Amino acid sequence: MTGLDFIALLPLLILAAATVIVMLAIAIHRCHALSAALTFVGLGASFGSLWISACRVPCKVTPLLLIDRYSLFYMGLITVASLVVVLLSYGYFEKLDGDHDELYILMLVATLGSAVLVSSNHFISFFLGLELLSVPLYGMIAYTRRRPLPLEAGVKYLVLAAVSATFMLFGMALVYGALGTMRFDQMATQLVLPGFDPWLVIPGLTLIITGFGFKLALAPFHIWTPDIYQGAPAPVAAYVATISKGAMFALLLRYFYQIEAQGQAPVMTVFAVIAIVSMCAGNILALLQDNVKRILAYSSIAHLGYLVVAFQASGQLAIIAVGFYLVAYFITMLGAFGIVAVLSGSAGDADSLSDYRGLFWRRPVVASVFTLMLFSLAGIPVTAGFIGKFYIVAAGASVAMWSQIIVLVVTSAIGLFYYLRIVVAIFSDSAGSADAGPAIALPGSVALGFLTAALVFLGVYPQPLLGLIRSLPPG
Amino acid sequence: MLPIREGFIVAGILFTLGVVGVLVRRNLLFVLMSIEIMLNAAGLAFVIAGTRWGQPDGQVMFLFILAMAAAEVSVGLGLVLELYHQFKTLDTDAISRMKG
Amino acid sequence: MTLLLLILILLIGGVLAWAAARRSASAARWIALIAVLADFFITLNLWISKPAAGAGRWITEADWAWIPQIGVRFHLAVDGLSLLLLLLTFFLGVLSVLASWREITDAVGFFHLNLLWILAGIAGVFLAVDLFLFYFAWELMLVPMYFLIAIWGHEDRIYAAVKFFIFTQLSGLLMLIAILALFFVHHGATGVYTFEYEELLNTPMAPGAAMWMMLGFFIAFAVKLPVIVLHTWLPDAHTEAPTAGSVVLAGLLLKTGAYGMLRFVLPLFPDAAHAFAPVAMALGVAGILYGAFCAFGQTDLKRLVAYTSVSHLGFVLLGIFTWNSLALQGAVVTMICHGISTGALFIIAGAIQHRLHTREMGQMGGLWAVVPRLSGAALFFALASLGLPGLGDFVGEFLVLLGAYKQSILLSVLATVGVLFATFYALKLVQRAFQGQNTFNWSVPDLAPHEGLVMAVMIVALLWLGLYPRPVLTTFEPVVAQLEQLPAGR
Amino acid sequence: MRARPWMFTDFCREGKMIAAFYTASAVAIIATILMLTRVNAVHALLHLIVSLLAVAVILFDFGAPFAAALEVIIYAGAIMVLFVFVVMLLNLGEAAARAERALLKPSAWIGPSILTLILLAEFLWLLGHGVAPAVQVVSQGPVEVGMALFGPYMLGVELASMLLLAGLVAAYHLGTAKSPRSEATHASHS
Amino acid sequence: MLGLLWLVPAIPFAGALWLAVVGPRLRERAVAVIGTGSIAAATIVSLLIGAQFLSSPPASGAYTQTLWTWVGVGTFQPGIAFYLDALSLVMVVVVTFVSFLIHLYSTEFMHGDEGYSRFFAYMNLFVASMVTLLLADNLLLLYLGWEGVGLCSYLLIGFWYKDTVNGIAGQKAFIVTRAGDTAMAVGLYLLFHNLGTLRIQDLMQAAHDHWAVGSPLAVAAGLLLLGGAVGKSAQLPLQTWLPDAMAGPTPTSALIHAATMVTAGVYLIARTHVVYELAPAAQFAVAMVGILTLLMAGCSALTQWDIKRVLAYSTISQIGYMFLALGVGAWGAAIFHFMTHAFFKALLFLASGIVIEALHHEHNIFRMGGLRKELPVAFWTFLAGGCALAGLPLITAGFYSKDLILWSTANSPIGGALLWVGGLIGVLFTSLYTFRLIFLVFFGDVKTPVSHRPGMTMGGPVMVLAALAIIGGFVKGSFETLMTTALPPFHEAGLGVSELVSSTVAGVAFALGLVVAWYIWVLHPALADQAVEFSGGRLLHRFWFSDWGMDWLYDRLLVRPLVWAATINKNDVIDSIYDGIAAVTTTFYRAASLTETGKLRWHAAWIAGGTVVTLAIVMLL
Repeated sequence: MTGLDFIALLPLLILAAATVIVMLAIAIHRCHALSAALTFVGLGASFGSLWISACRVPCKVTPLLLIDRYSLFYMGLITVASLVVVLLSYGYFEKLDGDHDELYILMLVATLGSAVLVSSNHFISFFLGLELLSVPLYGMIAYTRRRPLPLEAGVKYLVLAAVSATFMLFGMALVYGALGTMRFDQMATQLVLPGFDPWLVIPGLTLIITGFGFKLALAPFHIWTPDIYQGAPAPVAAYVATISKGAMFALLLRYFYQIEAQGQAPVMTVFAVIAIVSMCAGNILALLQDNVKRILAYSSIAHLGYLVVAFQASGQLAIIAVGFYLVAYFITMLGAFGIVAVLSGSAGDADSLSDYRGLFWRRPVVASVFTLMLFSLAGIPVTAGFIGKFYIVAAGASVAMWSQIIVLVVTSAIGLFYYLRIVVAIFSDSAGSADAGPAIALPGSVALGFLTAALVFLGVYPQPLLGLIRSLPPG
Repeated sequence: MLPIREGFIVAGILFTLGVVGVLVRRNLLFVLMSIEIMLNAAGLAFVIAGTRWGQPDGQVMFLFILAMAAAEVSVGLGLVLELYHQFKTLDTDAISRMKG
Repeated sequence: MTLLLLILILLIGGVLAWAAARRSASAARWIALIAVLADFFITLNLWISKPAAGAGRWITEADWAWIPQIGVRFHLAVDGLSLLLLLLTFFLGVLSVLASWREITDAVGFFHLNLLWILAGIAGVFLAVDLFLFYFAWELMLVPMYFLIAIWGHEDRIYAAVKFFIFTQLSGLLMLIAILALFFVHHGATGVYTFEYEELLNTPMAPGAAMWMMLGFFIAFAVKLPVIVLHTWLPDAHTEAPTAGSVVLAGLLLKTGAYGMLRFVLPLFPDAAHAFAPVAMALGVAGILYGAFCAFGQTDLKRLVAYTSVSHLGFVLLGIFTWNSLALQGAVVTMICHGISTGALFIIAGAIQHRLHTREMGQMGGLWAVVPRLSGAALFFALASLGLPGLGDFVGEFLVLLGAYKQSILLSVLATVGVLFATFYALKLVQRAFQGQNTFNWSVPDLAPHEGLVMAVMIVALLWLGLYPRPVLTTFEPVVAQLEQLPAGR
Repeated sequence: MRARPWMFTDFCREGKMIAAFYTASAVAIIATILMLTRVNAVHALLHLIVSLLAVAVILFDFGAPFAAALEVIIYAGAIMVLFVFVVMLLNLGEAAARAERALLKPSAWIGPSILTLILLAEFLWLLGHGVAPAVQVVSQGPVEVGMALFGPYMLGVELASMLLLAGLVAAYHLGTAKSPRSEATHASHS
Repeated sequence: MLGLLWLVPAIPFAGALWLAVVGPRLRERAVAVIGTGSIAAATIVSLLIGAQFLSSPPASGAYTQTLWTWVGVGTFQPGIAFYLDALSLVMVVVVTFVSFLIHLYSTEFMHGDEGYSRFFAYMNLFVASMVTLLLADNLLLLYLGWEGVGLCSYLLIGFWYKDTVNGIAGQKAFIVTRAGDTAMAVGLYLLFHNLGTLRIQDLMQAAHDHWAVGSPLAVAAGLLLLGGAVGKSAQLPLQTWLPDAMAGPTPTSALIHAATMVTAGVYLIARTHVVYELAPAAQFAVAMVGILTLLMAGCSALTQWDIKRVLAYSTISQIGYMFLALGVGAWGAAIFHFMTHAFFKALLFLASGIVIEALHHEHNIFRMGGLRKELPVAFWTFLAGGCALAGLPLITAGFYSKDLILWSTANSPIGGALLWVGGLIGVLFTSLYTFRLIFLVFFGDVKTPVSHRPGMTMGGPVMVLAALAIIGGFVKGSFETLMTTALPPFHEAGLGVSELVSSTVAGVAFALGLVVAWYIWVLHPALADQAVEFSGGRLLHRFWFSDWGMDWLYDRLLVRPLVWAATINKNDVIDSIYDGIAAVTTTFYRAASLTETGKLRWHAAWIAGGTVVTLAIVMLL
């Protein structure tokens, strides 16, 4: 571990340091604002350090991690998302009583886990990253333990995450057994050796896909999603919906590009089936829902289905499409859950549709932000979602995957229906319930403001971000 | 000469037994125990793979799996306590309120 | 530069109107009116001082780089076709603002924001010459119209608004696939990533692929220009929309479909379109007959007028795919005159609903004695819609039928029978609503001065188009020449 | 690999080692099955410990003495003790056993067992048809594992520590019966 | 002076516009002055032009005046242009003069009606459209005038809109005429497509050059134009609308449904005579339409009890004569009969208007009687008109024009004995129903007292028309020479029946009709009822009364099924497709939401199941 490695690892080190500092602060004096501020500073520092380590990349840090522009980009994305979640959760938990400081430790560890995931190049770092992400999530989801729903969600997530992690481990064991190496790059060379008998590799890969499938809430493994998103507190749900999925997808993209999985026909058919089923399941399940959190859960399943469509299109365009779509998806999901968090009071989360009836006439700004987020989910212009969906279809069209694109188009039309149901509720003339609800805390409004600005800017002028993503070398 | 294939088969059987345990038992404790079995089976598979290639990596992975199992069980049992405290039962089906 | 100005004035005007509404509703209305009037006069002087159109395809254009990575440029341009439709857009825009002067009372600012942003979207569609920008404007146009229907609409406006949105959005996505397919085929052939209309024009492509891409575009425009089977969103949307919404919907949104066919379907895929022409023409005629037949069966006034649009746009579709100079000129004249006459009928229907609070013709009757000037205007526009010679619609329809006769005698005869069907619903409208006994003894005020002005302007416009349509025809001349040169054109 | 003194493990290298493998795996499987079907939590725990010990023997057979030792110490020792501790804490007596019996109707077994049987069948089929090299076992003692752990996988150990820290914090937050400042908000509101 | 030609349509159009916009605010007197004044001006201008045209006819026998090009697309360049030759001159002069008289009449007839200005606006618009139709240089402008008059007839029939029956009658008229116009429109397309132009003179020239005699295109064009003419002139297949059109005010019936509009069809066929000469089959069809219509209408007229419906059927019958003349190639004779018919039919309607006004809107002739002494003006003028209609030999104009037609029918190559005999039977029926009318209305005892005597403005025009009905016939000679400049002369061949013979036979038929009518309706009034009593008679009476059951047939065959189908399809059967799709999606949703049971084991089962499926895919592929 030379000096160069340390600089390359700077962001991760800062995150770990921040965790310890926050823990010490809590030990000394338990104050919600202090721990939130410290976390914010820690994440900010880590984000800042990205530029420092950027001039050292690409650099292989021990066989486990490979820090390069690709992983730094996603680390940056994850840290910014965590910053937003911290702001949202401060506003959200301030309204609740009970001790909230531990949440920030868990969140820092989870962000560290995601950072490790994104830059992993080895099964061990992959597994450790995944667990570093999952274990804190068990705690975060069941955080407001006094209420029954989060507890139930926490139990479910724990059991199912453990089960899927075990499936993945077993898959890894098989792949390791077959290839003799756990490093992604070496695996690639093994796979292309002539006369190589993929004895256990294919089933191993499939089991790993189950692990991915669970974490990304893709079709056959998606049943847990609505319960966890509804049960978990809104900021945590945002965290689960964005950062945990984003990190895993970045890893999926890097891993399957390194081992040229496109060549393995069976694996690709599995992805095709998963994509189609998750697009359909996601959109159809949300059709007549009237719990906003569950609608967002189902729509996130559908959106991951769109991402998998782009993932299957190999080549430069797929990388750009996935990269941009992830950014747009992050902004939109954080925004949507942010609105739910901001509107939730001490009584309970504002998740039933009736809470949003006539919202526009009570709080026009919040309502327009929420409408903008919903339109971005639906892929309407002026929002980043539109450019994202455009790129997804472009990626699909470039390799003529017509059947999946038609399914994408039809299911996104169904998707339109339930987004419009929420918009209709927002703009319906409410029966004069003029109470403006809890005033929005400053950090919450800052977060939402930043998200809306980013959404519209990327929607209208996506060129800078596209240039940045294009420069990331694939895998 | 060590039967690598048979080793994997044993690990596989233990793994599937763990899956049955998770699917059948409604008591959360038993579910956690089944998960332990599955983790153990995975660890075994890793060690066997490591032995096949004569590398210590398998055992390193086994060690990390142990660490993960420990962390996960601690949180799991914490949840079990909280669950029992609130619901007075450990039957997972009884506590599930969310559906649709 | 003026082209960008056109869109900016509307966007900023909308925001100002919303801001001003806090202080006084009428301020919002005046701002909206001034914004649209300004645009109207800019386009008018662009039309009058029309620089030599012969200097190439476009009269004026404005071009900036937008997303150079995939060859997307912010490229606005105007030729004969889009200039005429822009004029119609701003003309009907002014009239719709005037028509909803008294009708809209709650959230006036937000209403005018939406109205102006729809007009901006439509202007964007007519001006955009970069396929990405066109799709951008095409989707953008939807959102304010959705709000207009969903918030200020009538009884089951939600159903109508959602149906309208999904219909157009789904077909828009099909067009997106077609655009991308074309984009990649062009890249395959020339190795250049671009969405530029002129460069994409003559991309070599396999006939099968060309047909699929052409269908992708055609379906999107067929939903907007309601072709017979895809038309069911139209009656609901028009009936439930407020007056201004109905006018903009009927007058302009339907024309974006026809414009799309003339601008994209025909030139981009001439051979495929030529092969598809008979089917499209048959659909057009079916649309004429079925639209008229449904209109005849309606008892709701606005719904009847909505179905007439299906019938009239059937003529436009027939004209476009007949593909000779007569029919094309006829299609454009029909588009413009239909915009005016159906727009007027919707304003009248809105005025009646504003007074009687009902649209059911069964409850009207004998209104001629109560509101003679309104009834007179209604009679005039009903006659225009049934194609009375001397008024604009007749010129358009006659040219289309004359052109269609060259192509296929049977379709042309059937379409002429369609004109006869038009008489049924027009006379039923006049008879049920305005003549007969005043059984419900209505006593409501007649046309207000500003409504009278709107009616007078439209009557004069239709008479002028009916008796002296040459300025419109000469403006559209160069575009027809280009369309006729396409290999398949005859 | 440097030469090292003869060790007791070499003695087992011959045929007896394979017999030990088979018996240990049989014990492990039977213990697991018994564990699944037990109604009383403590009995199940004991069966689980037996199964873990059997797995330790298998590990030993596969030339991973360090892993076997860890299995016995940490897995069977620490984690299972934790389980027993929690079971005792919840004092699940006879009443719980009876309730458990009610939950465990035989019909509940059919669905999942069919599904898992298919999974097993697929797994065996996949394992079956590929060339499986029979390899001369080179036992990897604590020396090699230690060198690997603190050699290339140094970072892994650090991350594992963070993982345990997270587990600790989460367990602390969830486990404490009453946090000092949260008496007021009881579980009243759902 | 010819340059003022455009004023003839322009002044009435301006009058109509002015009355429509400002009219409601003006007093009745001002409206009357503007309404009638504009038509008077038009008449004066047309008379002056006529005089100059006759005194110094332009070289080519025609004068064209182009205002501006209306529609300019490639070779299709129709203009707003007027074409004046002998044919259109006669028609314009007659139309404007008769309109002027009727406007004068209606200033008093419509006195006190609340839609006074609206009435005159419509009447002025009608005259403007009719004159545009007559002077149109190309078929498109003719089509404009054509639809314009159809529109005005709709507006005026449904003038008293308060009573829905009038509205429905107006609708029926407009729809039936437009059905004819559809055929005519297709004819226009055919002509333009094949001959490249719509300008009438060039069209005729091109037809002559390109089409051989009897070419299918010519026949098709002829038949299509005949379809239009039949619709407008209420001939055989499309004549059901004219009797119902009597619901309009009487001056309207006089002007539109007697004198001018209904003869537009005759003008069209006369104007496009070249096409018919090239298509003998089409010309024969015209003749057949003529003969059949005149016989059928004659019979129906016999059974009517409403005074105006009798006159309506008589109009249909007389136009049948004109079609017959056109059919046999006697173009001049048809126009001459048009002129005389315009005079005496307008006279009959106006006189019956006086009678109706006098018996405060009584229409049933069986409840009238003995008005000879009560309304002398009405009686004498009505008698003059009746005799002209029936064809009193040597005195009335009707005799000359009808005799000319009969003679031509006999002597034309296309005609022949059968048509001639049919014509004669027609004359018999005509005099029969005319004198039935006169005897029932003016003879016998007074059934309803007279309440109102017509003033000078109603009496004057009636007397002028009576005079014209008498002396109109004497201009036959010079009229024929004038016509030859515009229309081809009549070619004599065939039967060789001399003029004297056919006129004497017509005279005998007239006298026979008079005597029989006198015998039945004056001597034995009860006889008519007995005739109806025996079984066949009642059926025949009902059959003829309902216009040979055509109305009933159309209603059952076309109107009712269409209305029924439209109401059935009110909410658009195609919409149910999309409701179906929505329902299917909702059922999918219901099925899918069952998978969300919320139970932990169920979730784990899906993960295990998912793995099983993916493994299966990998295994099988």
